[in-house]
Amino acid sequence: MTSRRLGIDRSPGYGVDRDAEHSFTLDGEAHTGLSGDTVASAMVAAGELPCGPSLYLGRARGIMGAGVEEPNALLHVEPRSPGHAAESMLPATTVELVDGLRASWLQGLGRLDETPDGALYDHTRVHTDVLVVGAGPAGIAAASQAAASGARTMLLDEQPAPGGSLLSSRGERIESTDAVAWARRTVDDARTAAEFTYLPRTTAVGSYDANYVVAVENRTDHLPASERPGVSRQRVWHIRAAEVILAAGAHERPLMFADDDRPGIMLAEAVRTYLNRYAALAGEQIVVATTNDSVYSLLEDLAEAGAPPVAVVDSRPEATPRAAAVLEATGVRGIFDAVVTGSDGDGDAGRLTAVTVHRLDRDDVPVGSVETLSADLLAVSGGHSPVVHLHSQRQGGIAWDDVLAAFVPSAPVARQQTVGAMAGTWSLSRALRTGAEAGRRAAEACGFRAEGADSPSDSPQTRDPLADGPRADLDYGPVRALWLIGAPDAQDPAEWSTHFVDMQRDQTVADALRAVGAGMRSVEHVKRYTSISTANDQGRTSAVNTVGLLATVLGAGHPGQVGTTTYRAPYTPVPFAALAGRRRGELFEPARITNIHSWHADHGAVFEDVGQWKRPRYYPRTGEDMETAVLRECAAARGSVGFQDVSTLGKIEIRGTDTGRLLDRIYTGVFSKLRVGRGRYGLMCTPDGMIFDDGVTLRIADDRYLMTTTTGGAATVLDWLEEWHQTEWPELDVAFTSVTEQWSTVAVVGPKSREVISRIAPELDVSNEAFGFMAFRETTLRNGVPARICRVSFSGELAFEVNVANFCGLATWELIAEAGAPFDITPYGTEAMHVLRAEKGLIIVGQDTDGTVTPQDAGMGWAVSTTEDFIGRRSHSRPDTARQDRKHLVGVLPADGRTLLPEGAQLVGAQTPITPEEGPVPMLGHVTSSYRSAALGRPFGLAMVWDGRNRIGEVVRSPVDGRLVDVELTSPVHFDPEGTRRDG
Amino acid sequence: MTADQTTADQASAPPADLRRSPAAHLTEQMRAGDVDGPRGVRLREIPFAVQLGIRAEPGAPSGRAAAEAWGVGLPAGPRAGETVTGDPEGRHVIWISPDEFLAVEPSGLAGLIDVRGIEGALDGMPGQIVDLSGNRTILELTGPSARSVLEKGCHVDLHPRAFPAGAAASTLLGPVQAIVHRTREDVFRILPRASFADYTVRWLLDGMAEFAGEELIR
Amino acid sequence: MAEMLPPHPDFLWRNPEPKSSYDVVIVGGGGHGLATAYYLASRYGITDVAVLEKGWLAGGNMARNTAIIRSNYLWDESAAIYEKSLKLWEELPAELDYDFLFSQRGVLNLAHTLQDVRDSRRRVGANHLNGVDAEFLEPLQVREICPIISIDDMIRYPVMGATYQPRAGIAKHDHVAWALARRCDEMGVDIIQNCEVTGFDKDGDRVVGVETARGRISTETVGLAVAGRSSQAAALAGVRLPIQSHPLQALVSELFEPVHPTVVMSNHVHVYVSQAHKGELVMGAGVDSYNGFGQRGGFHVIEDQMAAAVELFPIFARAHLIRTWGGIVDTTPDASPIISPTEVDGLYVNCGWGTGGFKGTPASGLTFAHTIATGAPHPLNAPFVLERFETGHLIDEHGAAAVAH
Amino acid sequence: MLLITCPHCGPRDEVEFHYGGQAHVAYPEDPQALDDAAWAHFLFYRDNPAGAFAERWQHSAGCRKWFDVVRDTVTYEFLTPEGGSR
Repeated sequence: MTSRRLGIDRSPGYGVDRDAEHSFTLDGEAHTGLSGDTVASAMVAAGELPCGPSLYLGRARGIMGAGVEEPNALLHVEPRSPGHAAESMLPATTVELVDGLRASWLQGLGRLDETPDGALYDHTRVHTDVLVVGAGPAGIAAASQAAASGARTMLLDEQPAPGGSLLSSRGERIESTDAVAWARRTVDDARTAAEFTYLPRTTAVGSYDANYVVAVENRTDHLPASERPGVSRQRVWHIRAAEVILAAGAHERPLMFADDDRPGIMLAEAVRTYLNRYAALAGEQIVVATTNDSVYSLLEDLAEAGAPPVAVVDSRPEATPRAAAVLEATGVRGIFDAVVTGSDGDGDAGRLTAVTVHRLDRDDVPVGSVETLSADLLAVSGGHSPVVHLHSQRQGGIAWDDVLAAFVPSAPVARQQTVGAMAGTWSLSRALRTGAEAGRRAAEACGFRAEGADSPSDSPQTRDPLADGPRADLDYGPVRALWLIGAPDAQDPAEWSTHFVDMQRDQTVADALRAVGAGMRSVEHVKRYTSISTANDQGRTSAVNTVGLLATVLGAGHPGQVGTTTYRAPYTPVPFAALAGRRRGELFEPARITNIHSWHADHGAVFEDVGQWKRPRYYPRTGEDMETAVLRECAAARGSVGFQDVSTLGKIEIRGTDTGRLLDRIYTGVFSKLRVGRGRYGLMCTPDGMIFDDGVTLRIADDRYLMTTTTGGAATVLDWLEEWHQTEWPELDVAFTSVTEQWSTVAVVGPKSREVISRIAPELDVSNEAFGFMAFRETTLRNGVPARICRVSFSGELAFEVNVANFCGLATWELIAEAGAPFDITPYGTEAMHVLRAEKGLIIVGQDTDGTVTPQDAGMGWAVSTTEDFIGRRSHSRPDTARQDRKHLVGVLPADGRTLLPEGAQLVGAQTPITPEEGPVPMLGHVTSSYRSAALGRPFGLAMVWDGRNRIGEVVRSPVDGRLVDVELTSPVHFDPEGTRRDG
Repeated sequence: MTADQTTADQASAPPADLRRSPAAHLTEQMRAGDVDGPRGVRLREIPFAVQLGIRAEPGAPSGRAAAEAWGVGLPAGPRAGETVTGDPEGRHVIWISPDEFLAVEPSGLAGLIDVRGIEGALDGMPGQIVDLSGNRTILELTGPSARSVLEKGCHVDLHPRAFPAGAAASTLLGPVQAIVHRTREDVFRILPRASFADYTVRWLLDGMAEFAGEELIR
Repeated sequence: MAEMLPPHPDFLWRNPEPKSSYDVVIVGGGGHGLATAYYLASRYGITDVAVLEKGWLAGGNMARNTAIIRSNYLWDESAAIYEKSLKLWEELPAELDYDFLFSQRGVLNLAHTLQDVRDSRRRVGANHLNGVDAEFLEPLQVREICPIISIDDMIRYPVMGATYQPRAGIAKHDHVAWALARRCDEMGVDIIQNCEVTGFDKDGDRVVGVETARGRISTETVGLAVAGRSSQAAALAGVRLPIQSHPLQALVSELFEPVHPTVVMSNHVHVYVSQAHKGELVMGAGVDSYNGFGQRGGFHVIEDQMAAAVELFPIFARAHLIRTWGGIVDTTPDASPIISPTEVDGLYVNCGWGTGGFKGTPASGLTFAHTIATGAPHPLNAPFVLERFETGHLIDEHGAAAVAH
Repeated sequence: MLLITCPHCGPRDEVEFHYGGQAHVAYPEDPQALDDAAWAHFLFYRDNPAGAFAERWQHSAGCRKWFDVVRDTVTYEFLTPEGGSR
């Protein structure tokens, strides 16, 4: 195909570097383009408009737009740098050409690459005084004013260079210079201001409460492939702006007529963009069809490029002054009161060869004889739709402006302004003026005064377009919108099955009418019935056209009475990976580690996630599986001595004269009477009466307690204390400080633990008489480290907890390991800890309880005060909660002495037939904890069972791996029920 | 002897060679991640700073007593434009809430500070002074690109107009709660809790990596 | 070439003017309101029914959900009603003669921690005994069902297993509503859109009529099924409900060739995802924290679930988010619905389905219709009446660590 | 991402806060004196207006203080942006 690339004499080619050629392949065929091209513009320049066929109907389609509005030309793009994944689906009009690019056309369905995406993505969070979205003339004028005032100003634009619509123009002049040069210069000047940031290739995709705007910047895809360590490919900007100015422009609407989807039918503004920005002539025999004056600039440009159109088909009854002047100057034939009603094409690609033209009667019905015009390109303009997305996402009002034939912003968003084409201002001079005013106003609102702005700007916000007097400044002239263009051979729009409304979804006027015929009146229903406007082009070319045709069909006065569907973020598609940002792999979420972590890792620990913490689960020796390792660890703790890193337990220091009183309300038990120097176990309930945390609290001094919480509950409990204190009982003298991480804590457990402690704490009298159960002591360890040692036990064994300053944790652990070596001291993990406590019938909150368990249910009525009004107490006397036959914590023993019941296994009565196919099988409860026990020599468990305490001794059954296992219900305390081991 | 009387020496210094700071295992990576030059940024840990948590209201006797014991007044708070008092290289106090402060001495002179004595300053008064020297560590991010690195996840506005040298805030850095303290124009201290230090260092190093290469021209 | 979805019927419903009185007025033209009217007409022979919708039919949560259907709930009461719902789903396409793309492609609920595994096994065991199909899968089995899921041990929260309900799946939500509406319309039910209820007329403790934007309608029986407006609508009758309304967001990608054969939900990392019939990935996460009626939430919630999605499904890295939206979910203290008589005679409420209302649509409609027709709850919704909040007999689905949605 | 003005720290992003639901719901003076219905109403029944709503937030990642605001639950606009400290 011959090149349609024009020389400098015929096109300014603002966006391309004619001296820098890139090679690329499309569907395996080699092509070339210029630096600055998109894949689409390179193909237009190559004279090849067809792209992949349509999604469902397989119709030939071509490039129709020049930007994010493109519905047809969708690409799969191979990785642009090593280690990247392929692009699933991108509009060819947005893919910047780089040398060596490989791409293929898609048929509406994307293709996900299984290769892991090694590209980097990141996020940034910034604050600004003024944010301007869109670097077209209005946006540049606004940003330049704001930046000059000293206000922190950001200017975002999706294109590689500033200028917006100016990049598509030709011969436009601003301040006596070429408009594109003006745009560059103005932005460059602003960039000399310290507080100005211009972000090209950055699309504002979402606008949220309090001027929080999310934008996506493409950082490297336009660069040659290269290793760029640490450099993100795309960056998501989170911008909090005091003032926002939206200058997002407008999109052109196509016309809907029979066979309106052929390759060669293109938006007029796109034709102009390819011509002036990319120096690419999209066709040679060009017909222009319009409802407004915007196309007359294209006519001029085409004429100047030496390619004047064959004709312009204009729906309006007669030439406007602008149209008349251009037609006269260019000699192009104008056909007024007329419309393109159909198209012809040929070849496999179906490229346009001709269009048919009819006159219109007063009711927009095509009449009279047909005229056929040969054409390889039809440039269409059905009007313009302001890009109101970001405004609308903030619930900013929009209204139909019948003069502009467009939905425009009608009600402002607080601290936001809309300017330029987005506000329905087609006129360049007015866009520049209103843009500059908006910039000044925004800066002033932030306390900055622009130089040369002698008086504060007046503060008109978004104007009411319907109340806006004479519209002499409208560059696009009057519009004769056409929503239903008759087909030559079918009177009934319900049969117009080649009038495509949504190209990407292959939906036509006939489809939309079918929805109406089915009873649908709401545009939301029609959208859902047809799927119009739901594709990745977000209905940019179809949404308003659908509203227009519905308004016509339903006899609504104008499209505003039908209304639009809701505009939803994102404005343009955003890759999942960009939104994930750096939250992948080890940065996905913090892994909290203790001071002793490295020792655990070095000693082969297998870790368990507990909340965000990494806790050793067990320490397998060579050849050991988990079961063997855990049995060994448990045996060590019961037979000699074991030690565990329990630094993750939550710890809260509480001080104040009312601490006891507060704790009496927070815990179900009484803590105000706890002796100084002692600790006590406590349960916390929600107001609903259910257990939500537990732990031992020490009384360090009269007015000072140290509370411990579960590992997962630490933050919640601190918040809980603060909430009750701050919001309910501020009169209490208490203060809380989290000291979870101030301390490293090591549990030393087992009959030999006293000897180990005596070796590491030589100054301490560790005898049972001097240092009883639930007591604690301050001392200095043998290595000089100060420590607090407590006698608490979560295993029934003689046990100590050694607390030292966090950063001495590892040294202390190693000291204990050394001191315990003669006793073969054994590190153990959470799994062994769980076994040891379960043997003693001690619960793990969150495992044996599930938010529906009261202290009484758990058999812990002993921990519940009968006098204090603790939180949750009232709930315990509700009818259902007070029942005596609720689920109770019991022990379970598989009768065969061998079967390990799965945790979570259900229990049913011994006589209950297991016939779920005949209806629900009544369940008695479930196994909450289950382990093999070295001490018991058999598997055992804990369970929550209806009326369990009154069933002890009963044998029930549990379905395990397809068979039924007899299970004896027992006391939850399986081991040493007399508590003989606690004191060694 | 009651526990009250034995309330510990735990805050006095343990033997130095037995201490291991929360980010010590990443020292090499931090060194390797340093970037010099006009886009430079460096990360190091300031280990073992003395840190005391103070719960007291500045205007109340307990607040005055705490300030006197520490030797630095309590900051009045963000509303008054004062979030740090004292010398960031010596004793200073960071505002956390109207009745919560973090007293810091970064030089690691733990042995020279009578932590126990300071803790006792509130005897007979409400409030709380707690040794928190192990609770958080201090990471110091320095250089012209330090702010950009932090902006990859910090929720407060780090522009000098909003957050000048001498300002501090409790906030989120990525998913991590941390105190951010700007001691000089391009020096930020980040105080995550000890267990988050490993993640925070990795997060910062990852954010610093791009500055070692050439700047992307926009 | 992609295959188009089956075409819709040529005719769906009339757009009648409201009559001056009806035997039963259902307030709310969403899925639950339509299902209630459908079962009132088809099972209880009550056809003099108006369904009043303040906006467009099925335009609330019915238009905004991720269309997941499953019944693998923990508690007996929940399993019973949701399993009934699933059985009704299995009948409805034929019964309604409308292919609303009910696809029993299975649902995986992932376990990422040991406690997740315990909870999963507990739920599977209970499901078996309750006659609900369910199994626990080890990670390798998870990957057999869904090959694109990462079971890499090195990710932050590796997949430790999953529950799998093969009969679970998805349906096309809008089409379900239209299928119900068409049948309702055929049976004589008046579906009246753009008809907001502005008040209730009471005679003592009895309801005798509703005031609407299109005039007063006499009726002695009113069923409220207005998710997202439950508190406000009930308040018009002087009834206070234990409901808090939150934004819930969802999103879709562009269309892709099929890659994801089932539905995957992960409560731990907060994401759930399926690939709908046309080819788009449909995803959701948890609710926004605050009370909100704005049908929108915070973008950080979307970003969080994107991070989770890419971690679990590396292949999604270069999928694109193309549309996000929000609904309003009415949550209850125990994360279970309320289908109940109220203190006002003749006024019934159906609300509080939280994030899980879509799957409950048929059983909700059936039991609510029963309650309205007979004045007393159906055995399936008897546990779900308002009294439970006084007795303490909650059906605490979050306490049970069951999976939301 | 709401922008919430902490009365102590100033405006901060929503993710730094923890939501606390309806404000001004006092814990009953004497819970034991309430009947089951009254207790149930304290436990489970809260206002849920579409519009102005007095609610609680805690600046959990900052000063950890609870405070009350009035926010419009439809527009999400804070009607008492300065908040009232408790």
